[in-house]
Amino acid sequence: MNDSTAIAPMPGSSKLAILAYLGISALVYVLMMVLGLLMRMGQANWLGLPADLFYQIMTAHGAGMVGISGLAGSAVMWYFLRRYVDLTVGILWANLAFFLSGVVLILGGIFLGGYAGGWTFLFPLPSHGMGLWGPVGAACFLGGLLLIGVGFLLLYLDVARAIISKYGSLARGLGWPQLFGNSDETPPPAAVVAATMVLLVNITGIVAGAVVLVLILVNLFMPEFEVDALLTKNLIYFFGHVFINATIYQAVIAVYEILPEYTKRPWKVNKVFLGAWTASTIMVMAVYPHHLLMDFVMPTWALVLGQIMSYTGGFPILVVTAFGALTIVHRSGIQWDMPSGLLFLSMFGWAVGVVPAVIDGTIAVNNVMHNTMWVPGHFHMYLIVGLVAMLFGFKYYITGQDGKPGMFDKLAFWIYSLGGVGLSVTFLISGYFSVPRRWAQHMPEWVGLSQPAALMGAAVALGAAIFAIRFLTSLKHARAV
Amino acid sequence: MIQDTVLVVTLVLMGAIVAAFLFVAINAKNDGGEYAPIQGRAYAIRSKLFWVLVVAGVLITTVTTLDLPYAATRGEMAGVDKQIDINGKQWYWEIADTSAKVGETVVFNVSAGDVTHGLGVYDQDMRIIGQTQAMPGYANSLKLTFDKPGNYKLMCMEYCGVAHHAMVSDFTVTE
Amino acid sequence: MTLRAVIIMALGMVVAITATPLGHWLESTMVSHVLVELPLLVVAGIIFALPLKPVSQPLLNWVNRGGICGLITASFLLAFWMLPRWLDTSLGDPWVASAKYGSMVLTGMILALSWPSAHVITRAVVKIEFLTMFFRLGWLYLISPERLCNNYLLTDQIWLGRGFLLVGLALTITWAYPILFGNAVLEQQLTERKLSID
Amino acid sequence: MQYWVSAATSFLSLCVGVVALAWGTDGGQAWTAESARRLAVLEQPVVLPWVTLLNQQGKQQQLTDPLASQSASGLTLMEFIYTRCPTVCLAMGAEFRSLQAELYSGLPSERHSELPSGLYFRGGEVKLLSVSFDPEDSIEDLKHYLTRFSANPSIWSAAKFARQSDLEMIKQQLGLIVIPEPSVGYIHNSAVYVIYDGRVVAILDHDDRKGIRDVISQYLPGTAGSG
Repeated sequence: MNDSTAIAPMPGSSKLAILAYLGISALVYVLMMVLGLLMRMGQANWLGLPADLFYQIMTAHGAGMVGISGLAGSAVMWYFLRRYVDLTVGILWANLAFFLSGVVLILGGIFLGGYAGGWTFLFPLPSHGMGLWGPVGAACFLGGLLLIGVGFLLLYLDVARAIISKYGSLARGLGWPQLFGNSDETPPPAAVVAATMVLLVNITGIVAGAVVLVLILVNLFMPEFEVDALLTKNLIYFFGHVFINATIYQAVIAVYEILPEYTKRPWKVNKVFLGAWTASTIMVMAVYPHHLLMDFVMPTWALVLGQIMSYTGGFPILVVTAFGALTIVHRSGIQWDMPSGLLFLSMFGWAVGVVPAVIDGTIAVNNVMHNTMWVPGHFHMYLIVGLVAMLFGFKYYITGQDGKPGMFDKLAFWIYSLGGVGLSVTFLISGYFSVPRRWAQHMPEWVGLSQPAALMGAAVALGAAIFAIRFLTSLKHARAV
Repeated sequence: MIQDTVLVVTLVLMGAIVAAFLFVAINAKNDGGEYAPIQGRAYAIRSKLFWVLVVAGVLITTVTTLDLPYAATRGEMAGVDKQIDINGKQWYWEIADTSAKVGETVVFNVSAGDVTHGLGVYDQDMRIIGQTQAMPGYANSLKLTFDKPGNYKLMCMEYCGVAHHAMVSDFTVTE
Repeated sequence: MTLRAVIIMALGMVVAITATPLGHWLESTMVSHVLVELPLLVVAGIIFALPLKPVSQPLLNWVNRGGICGLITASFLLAFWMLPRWLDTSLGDPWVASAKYGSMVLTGMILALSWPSAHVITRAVVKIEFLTMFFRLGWLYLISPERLCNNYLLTDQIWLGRGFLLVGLALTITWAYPILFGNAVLEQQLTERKLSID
Repeated sequence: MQYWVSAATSFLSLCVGVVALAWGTDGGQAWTAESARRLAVLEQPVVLPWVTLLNQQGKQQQLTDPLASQSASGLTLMEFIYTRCPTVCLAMGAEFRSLQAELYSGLPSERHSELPSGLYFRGGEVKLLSVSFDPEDSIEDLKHYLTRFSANPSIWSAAKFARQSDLEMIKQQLGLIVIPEPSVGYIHNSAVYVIYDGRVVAILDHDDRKGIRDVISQYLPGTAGSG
C-alpha cells in the first residue's frame, strides 16, 4: 500500500482507512439529515415537494442512513478491535470500495432510475413502479444493496478470522467458557465480545438478505416466479432489523473503551456482561417478528414471541450497558468534554429510545401505533441521540479534541442534543395523534406537528454539520490506529 | 383511548430514565473516591431493577396477550354481524360495503391485488382504531366494533408507491 | 489405499456414469441428476487433480494466485450447468451431454488446484456464496410455476427444490459448527495463513 | 508481476463466464430449453418436413395441410397430444374448443366490426389440428377425442402419424419432447405451434390466448380485429 498520502505525523494505511470511513460518514450523515429536513419541510407545507421526489428522497434517506451507520459503526469496531486481534487493512479498503460502488448504483437507481420503493424494498413493490420506475431502476437499487452486503461480508469474515485465530472459536469470542463453564481464563475484552456478536448476527443477516434480494431481482425480470410476499417480508425484516441494530452494537464499543479512560474505572467483563451479549445475539435475531405484528396471518406464537423478545431485548441495553455507563460515570470526577459528553449523551439516547420501542412492540399497542410516526419516533431517538452521538463522540476522540471544548462545540452539542430529542418527541406525539409514517403529503390537521419538527430537524442538521466540520478540520491531529 | 395510556406510560418511563441520567450527570464531577463501594451499591440497585423488570414483564405480557387481534383471521367469527371484503390496489381500496351500523361488529377481510398495503381504520377524530396489513396472496381479518356514528376513513398504512398518501376511502357508521 | 487405486476407482466411476445405464438411471430423476451425478463427477475431477498438483504449481502460482481465477472459472462452470436449459438439453443431445460430463470433471480439477492456495477469506466467501445459492435455487425451484425442464415432471422439480434447501442447511451446519465452537484444524489453518491481502 | 497476471486471468475468466452465461441464455432471454426453442423458431421459422398423417376419418393428409379445403394463405394452430392423457391434453383440448368458438363466429368479414372483443376471426382461414404422438392411438380414439370437445370438422381435425419414424424427425426438428412414463403415460412439452405457409413460425403456451391472437393478426391482418 502506498503510504505517502497518509496524514502526518503518523502514517499508516489503516489510519487512513479509518479516517476515510469516518470522514465519509460525517459528510453523508449531514447530507442525509438535510434530506430528512427536506421531507419534514415538505410535510410542514414549507416546501413544495412533489410526491415522487419526496419518496425518492425518503428511499435515499433510509438506505443512506442505514448504510452509512453500518459503515461508521464498523470503523469504530475495527479501530478498537485492532488493539486485541490482527485485522487485515486490505479488507477494510475493499469494504469501502464495495460500499462506494454500491452507493453509486443506489443513487443512480433512485435519482436516475426513479426508484422510490423505500429502503425496505417490500416485495412486490420494486416490480410495481407504475411508470415511475422500471425494472432497471429497481435492479440498480437492489444490486447496490447486494454490493454493499458483499463488502460488509468480507469485513465481518475478516473479523471472524481474526477472532478465531486468537481465541479459537466464536463461542470463545463471546466468552462462553467463562459464562457457561468454570473457566478461570480472563474473558475476552468487551470489544471482542461485542464484535463477535455483531459478526454473528450480521453474517446471518447478510446471507438472508442475499437470498431474498436475488429472488426479488429474478422476479423483476421473470415475473412468473412469484415470490411469497410474507416469506419475503420475514427475510427482509430479519436482515434489515439485524443490520440496523448491529450498527449500534458495534459503535457501543467506543463507550466501553473510552469512558473507562475518562473515569479511570475499568469496564469489567463479568458474567452479567457476557450473559447480556449472548442474550443480545439471540434476541437481535429472534426479535424481528415485532415488525410483523400486523400480519395477522403469521403464526400467533411467532408474534407473541416477537412481543416478548422485544421486551427482553431491552434488558441488556438498560440493565447492563446503560446502567454500566451510569455506574462508571457516577461520582467519578469525569471531565466533561466533547467525547465524554457525546458518549454519555449516546447512552441516554439509546436507553430512552428503548422505551417507546418496547411499548410499540406490544401487540395491543402496535395495533394503533404500527406505521404511524411513533415508529420513526423511537428509532430517530436512538439513532440521532444514541448512535450518531456515539459516532461523533468517537470522531472527537480520534481527532484528539478532548479537553476543553470550544464555544462552537458546546453550542453544537446543545443544538444537536436538544434538537434530536425534540425531533424524536414530535415524531412520537405525531404517532400519538395517529399520523401515518411515509406520507408525502399530510392532512391539514397534522401540518402543525410537522412545522416544529422541521425546525428541530434543522437544529440537528446544523449541530451535525458543526461536528462534521470540526472533525474534518482536525484530521491532522488524528490518533494512531 | 389506548393511545393516551401509551403516551402516559412512555412519558413516565422516559422521565425516569431522564432523571437517572441527570442525577448521574450532575454528580459525575464530584470524585467519590474508591470505585468499589459505588459499584457495589450500583450492582445492588441493578439486581433489584432486574427483578422488578422481570416481574413487571411477566405480568404485562400475560395481561396484554390475553386478548389478541388475531382471532378473526383464525376463523373465529362468533358475534360478528358483518364481513366486508377489502382489496388494496395501487392506489385505491376496493371495498365491498362502505357502511355499518352503530354497535355492529364488523370483520374486514383484507387482501391486496398488487403490492403490500396496510389498512388503517380512522375514526371521526382521525385517530386509528385498528389496522392490519393488506398483502397479495393473504387475507388478514380485522375485527372492529363501531361504537360511535360518523364518518370513518380507511387509509393506507404501508408505503405502496408514489400515491400512497392518496389512498384514502370513506366508511360511514350510521345510527 | 494408494493414490493410483483411488484414481482408478474415480475413473471407473466416471466411465460408469458416462457410458453405462448407471448414468441414465441417475439422470432419470432431477434430484439424483443434480445432487448425485454432478457432484460425483466433480469429486472424480478432484481426485484426478491430485497427482497434477506438484507439476502444475509453478504455472498456477503465475496465473492462479490465491486460487481466484480458478474459483471464478469453477463457479461459472457450475452456474452454466445449473441453467435448466442446458441441463435439459444434455439429456437429449450427446454432444451437450459430453460437454456436461467433461466440464463437471474439469470443475473438480480446477477446484482441487485452486482451493489449497485460496486465502481463508476467499474460501469463506465461496462457501457462503455457495450455500446462499442453494437456498436461492431451492426457493426458485419450489415456486416455479411451470416445468423448467421438458424432461422432468413438476413434482421432480419440487423435490429438487427441497433437496437444495436440505443441502444448504446441511452445509450451513457443517461449516458453521467449527467456526462457532472451534476445532483444532481450523485454528491451525487460520494462524498459519494470517494475512496476505494488503 | 505475478500479481498482475493472476488479476488479469481472473478478470478474463470473469468476462468469459459472463459471456458464456449470456450466450447460454440468449442474452438472458431463454433460461429453459422450452423458451430456447420458442425463441429459435421466432428468429428462424422451421420448415416442416413432408410428413403424412392419418386423420380421424382414416384419410391421409399432409402435416402442412390439415384440411383439404384450406387455402394456401391459411394458418394452422397445431398441438401434440395423446388421447389417454389425463391432464394437460384435457386442458389443451378445452382451450382449443374455446378457440374454435372464437374463430368460427359465422359472420362475414364486412360485419366483423360488430363482433364483441375477442371474436375476431372468420372460420375457414385458421384451422386447428391435434396430432397424436401415441402409436397406440387408433382412428377411433381420435374421433372420440374430437367429439369430447365438440370439434367442428370444418375447423378442427385430429390426426396421427402414418409412420412412427416421422415422429422422431418431428421431435428432432421442433424440439418436441415425449418421454414414456409408466404412471402417467407420457411426459411431453405442451404448446401451440403456429404453422403458416408450411413453416412453424411461433410456439406458444397453449393458454396464451393473447399471444395466439397477436400471431394471427400478424400473419392474417385482414381477418383479425385490433387487439
